[in-house]
Amino acid sequence: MALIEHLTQEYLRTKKLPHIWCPGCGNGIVTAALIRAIERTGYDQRDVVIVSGIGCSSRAAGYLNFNTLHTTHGRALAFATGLKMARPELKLFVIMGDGDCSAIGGNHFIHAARRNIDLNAVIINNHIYGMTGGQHSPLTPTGMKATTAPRGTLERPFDLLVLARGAGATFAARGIAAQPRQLEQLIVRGATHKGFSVVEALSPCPIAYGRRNKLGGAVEMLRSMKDSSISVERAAETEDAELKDKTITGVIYSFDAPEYAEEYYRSISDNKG
Amino acid sequence: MALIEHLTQEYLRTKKLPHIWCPGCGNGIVTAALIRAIERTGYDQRDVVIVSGIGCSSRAAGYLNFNTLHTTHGRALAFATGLKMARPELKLFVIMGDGDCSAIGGNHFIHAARRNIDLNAVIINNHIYGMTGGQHSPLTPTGMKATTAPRGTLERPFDLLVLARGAGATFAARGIAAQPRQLEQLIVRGATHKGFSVVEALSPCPIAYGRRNKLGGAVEMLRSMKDSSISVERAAETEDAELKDKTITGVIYSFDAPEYAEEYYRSISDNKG
Amino acid sequence: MAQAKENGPDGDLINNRNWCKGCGICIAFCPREALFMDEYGKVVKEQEKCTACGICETFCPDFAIVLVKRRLSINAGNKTGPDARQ
Amino acid sequence: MAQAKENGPDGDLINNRNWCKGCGICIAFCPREALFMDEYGKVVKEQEKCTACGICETFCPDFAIVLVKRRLSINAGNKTGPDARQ
Amino acid sequence: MENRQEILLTGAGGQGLILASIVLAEAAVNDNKNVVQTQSYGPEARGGASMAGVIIDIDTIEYPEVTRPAVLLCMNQASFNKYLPKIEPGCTVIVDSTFVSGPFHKDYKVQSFPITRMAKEKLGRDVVANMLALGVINAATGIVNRDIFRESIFKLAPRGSGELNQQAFDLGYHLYEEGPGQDVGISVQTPQ
Amino acid sequence: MENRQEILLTGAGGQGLILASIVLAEAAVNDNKNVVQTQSYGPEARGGASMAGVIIDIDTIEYPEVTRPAVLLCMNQASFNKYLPKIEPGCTVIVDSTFVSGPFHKDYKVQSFPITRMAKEKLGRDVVANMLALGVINAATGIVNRDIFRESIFKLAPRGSGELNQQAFDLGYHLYEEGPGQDVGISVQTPQ
Amino acid sequence: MPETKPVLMQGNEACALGAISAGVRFYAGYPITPSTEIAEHMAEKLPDLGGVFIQMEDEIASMAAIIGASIGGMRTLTATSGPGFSLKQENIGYAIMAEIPCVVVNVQRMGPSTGVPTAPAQGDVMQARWGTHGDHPIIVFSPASVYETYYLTIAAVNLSQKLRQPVIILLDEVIGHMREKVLIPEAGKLLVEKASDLVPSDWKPYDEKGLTPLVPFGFGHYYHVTGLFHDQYGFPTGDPPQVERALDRLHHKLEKNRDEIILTNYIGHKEPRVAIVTYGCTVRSARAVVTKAYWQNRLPVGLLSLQTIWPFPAREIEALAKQVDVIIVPEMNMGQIVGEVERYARGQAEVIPLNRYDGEMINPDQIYEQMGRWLS
Amino acid sequence: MPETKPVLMQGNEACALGAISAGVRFYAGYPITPSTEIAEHMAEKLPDLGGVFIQMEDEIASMAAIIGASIGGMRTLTATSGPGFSLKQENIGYAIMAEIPCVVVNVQRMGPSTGVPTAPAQGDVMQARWGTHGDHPIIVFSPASVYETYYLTIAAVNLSQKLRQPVIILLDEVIGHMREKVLIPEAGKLLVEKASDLVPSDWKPYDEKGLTPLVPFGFGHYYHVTGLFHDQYGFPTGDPPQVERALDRLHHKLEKNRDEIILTNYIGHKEPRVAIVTYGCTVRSARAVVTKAYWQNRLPVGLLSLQTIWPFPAREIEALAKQVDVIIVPEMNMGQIVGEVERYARGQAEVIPLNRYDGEMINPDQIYEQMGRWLS
Ligand SMILES: Cc1ncc(C[n+]2csc(CCOP(=O)(O)OP(=O)(O)O)c2C)c(N)n1
Ligand SMILES: Cc1ncc(C[n+]2csc(CCOP(=O)(O)OP(=O)(O)O)c2C)c(N)n1
Ligand code: SF4
Ligand code: SF4
Ligand code: SF4
Ligand code: SF4
Ligand code: SF4
Ligand code: SF4
Ligand SMILES: [Mg+2]
Ligand SMILES: [Mg+2]
Repeated sequence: MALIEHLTQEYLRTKKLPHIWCPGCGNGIVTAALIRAIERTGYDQRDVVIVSGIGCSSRAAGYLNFNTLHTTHGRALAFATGLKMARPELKLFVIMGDGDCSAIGGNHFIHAARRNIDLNAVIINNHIYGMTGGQHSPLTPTGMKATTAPRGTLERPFDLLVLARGAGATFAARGIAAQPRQLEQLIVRGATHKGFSVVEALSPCPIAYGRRNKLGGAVEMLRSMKDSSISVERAAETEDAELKDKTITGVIYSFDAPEYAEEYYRSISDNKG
Repeated sequence: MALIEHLTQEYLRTKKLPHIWCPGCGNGIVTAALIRAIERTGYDQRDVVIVSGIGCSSRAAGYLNFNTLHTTHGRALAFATGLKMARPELKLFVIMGDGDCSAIGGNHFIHAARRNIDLNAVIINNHIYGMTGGQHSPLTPTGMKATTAPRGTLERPFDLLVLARGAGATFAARGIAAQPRQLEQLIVRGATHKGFSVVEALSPCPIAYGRRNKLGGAVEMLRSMKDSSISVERAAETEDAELKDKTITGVIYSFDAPEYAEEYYRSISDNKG
Repeated sequence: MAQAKENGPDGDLINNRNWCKGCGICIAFCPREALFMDEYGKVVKEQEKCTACGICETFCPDFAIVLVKRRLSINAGNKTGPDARQ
Repeated sequence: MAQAKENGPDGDLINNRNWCKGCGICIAFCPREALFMDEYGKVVKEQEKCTACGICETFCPDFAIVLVKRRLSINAGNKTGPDARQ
Repeated sequence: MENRQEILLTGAGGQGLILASIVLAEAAVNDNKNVVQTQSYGPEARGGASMAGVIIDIDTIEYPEVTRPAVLLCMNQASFNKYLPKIEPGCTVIVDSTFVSGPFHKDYKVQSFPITRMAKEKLGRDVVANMLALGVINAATGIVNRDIFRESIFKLAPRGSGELNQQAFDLGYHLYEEGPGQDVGISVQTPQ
Repeated sequence: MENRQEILLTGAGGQGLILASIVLAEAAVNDNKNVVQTQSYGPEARGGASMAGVIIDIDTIEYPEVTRPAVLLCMNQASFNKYLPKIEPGCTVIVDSTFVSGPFHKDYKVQSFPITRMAKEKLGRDVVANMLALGVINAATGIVNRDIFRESIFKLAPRGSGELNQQAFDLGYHLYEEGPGQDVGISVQTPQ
Repeated sequence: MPETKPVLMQGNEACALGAISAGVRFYAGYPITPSTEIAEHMAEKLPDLGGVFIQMEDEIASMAAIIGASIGGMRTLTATSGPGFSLKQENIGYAIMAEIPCVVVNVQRMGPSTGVPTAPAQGDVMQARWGTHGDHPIIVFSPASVYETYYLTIAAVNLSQKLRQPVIILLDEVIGHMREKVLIPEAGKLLVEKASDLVPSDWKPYDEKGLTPLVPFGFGHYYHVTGLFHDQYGFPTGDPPQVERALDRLHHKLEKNRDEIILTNYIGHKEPRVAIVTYGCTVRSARAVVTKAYWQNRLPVGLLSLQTIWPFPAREIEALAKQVDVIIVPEMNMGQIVGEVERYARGQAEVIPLNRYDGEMINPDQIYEQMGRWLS
Repeated sequence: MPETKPVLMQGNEACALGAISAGVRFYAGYPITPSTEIAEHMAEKLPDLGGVFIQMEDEIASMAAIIGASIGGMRTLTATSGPGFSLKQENIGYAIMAEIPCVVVNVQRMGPSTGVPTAPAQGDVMQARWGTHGDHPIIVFSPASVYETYYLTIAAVNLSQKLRQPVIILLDEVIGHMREKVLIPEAGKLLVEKASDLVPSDWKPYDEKGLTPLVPFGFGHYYHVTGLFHDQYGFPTGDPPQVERALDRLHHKLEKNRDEIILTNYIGHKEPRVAIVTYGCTVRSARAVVTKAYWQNRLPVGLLSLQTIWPFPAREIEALAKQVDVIIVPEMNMGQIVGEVERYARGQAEVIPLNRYDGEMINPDQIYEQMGRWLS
């Protein structure tokens, strides 16, 4: 048993399980996909760092058996920027919730994108502030209910990947918890991209979001997530009208640009030489 | 003399002049364009509010004879959001420097854009932190020198209007201090646009930017600013290759979307009814 | 830690009952309808139906399901280094 | 406040010498080369050259130049209200 | 402090114990008593430990925390294990035999009822187990006037579920009256 | 405090007074003296009031602010108006007649030199007026060894401008030696 | 105001209702445990009252937004907890400097840092006084019950308006989340008076002569608001005498209104030998002890509870220290207010800290035990 | 270290050079007057030393970045002034909680709020102690000269490393911008030792037994770092005894190293009747007075200057209060440290605040006058 446990769950801090997430919470699905993705990159476990902010999703850091850094709300990317600049050889995955990343953390998000620093951001987007019990986030679709929007929120949401693009991000992908294999694949692609990469993972929060909005339980939420998604490849062949309410998954954009940490170290060795 | 003074400089707090800006600083040119623009909107002076952050440019608020609110560094749009929601009938112009708006204030900028709240942002972009003596800002072009980038900055700048677009802004224009009439015109268009409007005004800072980068004095800086700009209309008819190092001026995009304050007040009166 | 080890056609499926929260996701997404909930709200498997496709593993939000065979092949290397797994 | 009022063909040009910082921008952008710097580093105008085009006004960063005529026409209305102009 | 009565409701997050404590507190208010209701929980939204306390008194209630409960409700095994050692002799302990399987040490007067199972079997909804538990508690202690309690339940229940919740409450009375442990397989020890 | 000598350099932002004070302080250090250099300025990067103080002593310098300057330099009218009333009798006041036009009240020993004008006329660059002023000051007071001062100027001047700055310094000496006010049209009053 | 029948109410709800009763019609906030219910109640209630609820992108923006709305003439409130309170500090300083009324609620949780988000503590007491940079005056209330939360919130709003000064309510998690029976007047729909043009034309926003009401923007007074030191019209100045005057102005307005600001309450023996000084939920434990010790056993003990903790009730402590042998200061922290008590006791009485900082309330037994030592 | 010939150096530069001498190779910051020169020196020097200079998007990010870099094993520093210091507070609390070494410089300017950016003040003394939420320990140095700035920065870096505790340097604008002649050892290229794999395998990041060095990420110790209360492995806990133990741990490490942390300096009469207690640039004015009064006139006066202001030198003040009649506490604020002096004087000596808060230094005459009153 010990052998099997070791081999299968080497990257989990098994003594910390079961985790604190609610039954059916998508955080675990995304976290599992992240583990498989890291495994597939072949990175040395010692070099892998998980940085996270504050939120249900950010608790993932505590369960992952790497160097793990659970920071303050919204600031994960700023901590990660410091660490990456200090130790460019480390591989940083930055887990954030939608609120953590795009509300309080919005500034660090756009600046990480602008610098194109080699951090792998994985945003678990459950469209809500889960940990504090269901307030609307900047990614809550207009009209949806939340404890602080009892009549439905009037705010327009960000499209996170469009925002990232506007800020200069060079890689962005969207996956869904209902397609864990594809998600894993997208995280691998983000990780191997040089520069700042953004993987948005849509994830069900049956407790703080699903229930209030009568979206059913975790299974229903996953099913409808799957039904309303379409891959970027298939979307390219589909009429715009049909795409209206669809979530497009896959690599949304990817291109090359100078990576900040590398540029920095190159510049200082140039100076010296 | 009194009559003439009154008529001509009604919108200036003449007793506060001369202002603190350096000789040749573009802030005064942009501020003058703003005054003319406000005049042209026909707004009642009482309804006009100038909100600003902290920086050389933000000192404009102190010279303008309206309701003026000089806030904390980077937070002008957040103050303005509160004020606009409290008093939607007021007309708010929010003056920010490039650092104020896009460095420390980046988060409020993207959220104001997302909400599409009816604020008129006027960003005086001198590509530098002027007030603190010339550190690079997120809008300093790569390679340019600053006191904190003595060998030239390695960072990639934002394109402020692309960032705004990514965040959901519905109106954006770019003008230059070297074309004050066009700038005035763009501010008028921004002001009459319903929703969040962004007018980026490129402006020379001969002291903290020009000198260190050997760009000449104010006159040279204005001249080269003019030479390297092209209007959006003309740009449409020009080859991409030629546009490479050009600054495109004019209204870059403009479209309609629900405005937040209006939506809010409509929704609460709906509730009541 | 109580673990139920069951044999399927292509590999073992370890279902950690202590971690399972009974959300039912694996049951819903198993293409073979090989899984069901027992009286304690924990998942069990009907062995003969399982094709070891691994879908349940990827879907379980609680790390409660692990397909042994697949992982064995991946983790063939010999990893060392201090391991403060807590 | 010392103000030099000069007459041009199409309107008065008020040059507030106390505010002028001698940056030279107006001189450089005047299409008629009608402006020049005096020995005190302040701008003065050669009247006959000026067409009252107003460019200098829009370019002056120090609010030191005002074309009277244009403004008079715009500000025809009778504005009231407390005015704490400081 | 003689009139002070403390009730501690414990179990897992999601079992509705906090709501139950609020309903109990509301009922006490409506019954013209002073009341303080408190709760404590961990970072989990669901599944973690959940604990709620209600203090009812005719006098002013100063210290708001439960220290010497007159009634302890345990709706799951973890809470049973945790809180049983903390109570003092004389405390009425009510456990949900659906989830709690002992050990029932004879020093404690433990009364076991299949609370959640009955809610599910008899009313088709295990979510009303919390109201059923309140029925058992009030039957056992008579802290609040039964009718006032029923009204308070109706008032606080989510729209449309008032009657169902009242039924659950009544079922609690019924269970209590049938006597503890009668329909469960495990032995109940009520030391003298 | 007998050895303490305080020099106050005042004028407009952008006239290079702070740099001048640093050069003076550096020269004093190289001349083996203790020194403290301070400055104060408003929010303006240019054009506002600028003030720099240098204190030179053989002993330890405790209080770092200038209170009783031995030398006051005024490079513009505003600073002349502001600081003249604050000084004590016996202070050497040096003004740049290019920008300062009095009034030269007889209670103060004011010496006026066309500092900026000479820098422009003789050296073609008004930016070196500050070094020229240092030359005048050092000629008037002999605070620092002249050669050491010249070296310090070379060291601190922006690359390629060392010699020009030294020339300005020397021109200051020259001006001082020619006597105050000789080549300016305005009257200079040097009360006894 | 007519009293309604008794209701069961949570502390956080009482805060929200108190604010509404006092005319607050603008709430901007960012959720954080254990304060979130205040926002949620506001989100529920304000729209129907024609008020504004807005959830901002973070706590910094929330603080900025309420200041902006206050300048627009609304009565405003925001609520947060430790981490958010730290973030708000810069803009709290702005409101103090610019004299903009507003109320900031900090429902304290166990810190430092993320700490234990659901556990109670009284660890932000000194931060509430000194959290923003520079010398600044502050008013801080600390309610001991759901009802006190209600009326101190009303007091906070009104004081804030009167003094043009931000007021902070330091709520304990225990009080914020506790439900109690309270008698609360029906939320009267107080109309916020909109300022009019009828302000005297010589009105100056920071009149040298003393406090003037804030005239909202939009009424033709084109004054300037800034966080820089400013003159009586609001325009920046760095002139030393003006700077000093401006800072004195900020502090004097609190000193002059000391009696209205400083609320304390003494119960117990007339000539106590041992006194307890405490605040917030710890008052509850202390009251349990003192009621028993004094009312039942006639022991020479007393309790001074502080509803206002800043400005610190220095005179009250000085007077108390002269009367008693010992002052016990129970706090759910490592000792914060005890420092002030020691300072103002000036060696006249022994000052004994009684601290608990494990995320649990101090219970009556702990206080009783400590008190007992000094009575025997 | 070999001494070089005397140089003229600015306080802010001395801070940057001190940091570099102490092995700081990572600077993240955001410009603000009057601290900016520190960043500018770092931007100039660090790249050539293989170090990292990064200008972040704001002060919050700057603080976060140095913490991240510290976890990567670098010695780090950031510098700011009041408004930025307020913004950094949340993350300063994080570094305290997670025990991450780093040095934060606050070059104080006149506040509150934007205040007078170019004017000196000592208004952030209490904020430096209490600015972040929750109970927390802190170390704060206050240099009185350019040379002290240099060596206290070195001390700060080393103490911070040893105690895994953020250290704050409260620099006065006067000191930061002043240039003085100093004798400074040549900046030795201290190599930062990279931690290796050779850490004992039973290493725990927050060992119950006491301090352990921080092992940077990347060496196979898969520990967890969090701002939540945590056990000795760094994993979250809300268990009351563990919470208490964790908070005690944070405070005890400072108490145990008190002698190394608390730096004070006394000059003057052996049996003084009047003592001055002060810190930062005000020491300079006081020293001018005391040197004259004692060395020249043999008056019974003394000066206790505090290089360390937090943890407060309580014992030193207690001892002093027993000796003297009067303690004068000059400060460039409305009275901050004077409160602590009063507290620890315990009524044994009269404590007289001497405050100036108009953006100018307290001058020797002011102190002399006050002192004179108590000597006659
Ligand atoms: C500075 C600060 N503000 C607020 C909070 C409270 N808080 C904790 S998590 C969270 C939001 C969580 O939402 P999200 O980031 O979407 O993560 P989720 O829980 O949904 O995974 C908030 C507001 C905090 N911890 N710190
Ligand atoms: C919180 C805070 N951080 C930093 C500063 C210092 N500061 C004042 S203005 C400024 C930047 C100015 O640059 P920009 O916004 O581009 O305006 P400009 O002066 O160039 O017009 C900075 C960093 C401050 N006042 N407050
Ligand atoms: S509240 Fe939502 S996001 Fe948080 S653990 Fe529960 S289901 Fe997951
Ligand atoms: S520093 Fe630059 S931006 Fe600031 S006033 Fe001078 S020229 Fe203008
Ligand atoms: S491995 Fe595939 S077939 Fe087998 S139980 Fe899991 S999902 Fe069903
Ligand atoms: S998906 Fe996992 S947690 Fe859910 S029922 Fe299946 S095994 Fe249990
Ligand atoms: S108005 Fe036109 S022509 Fe006349 S001076 Fe000005 S720029 Fe020249
Ligand atoms: S542009 Fe204005 S400030 Fe510049 S020289 Fe002309 S009048 Fe003077
Ligand atoms: Mg979320
Ligand atoms: Mg700028």
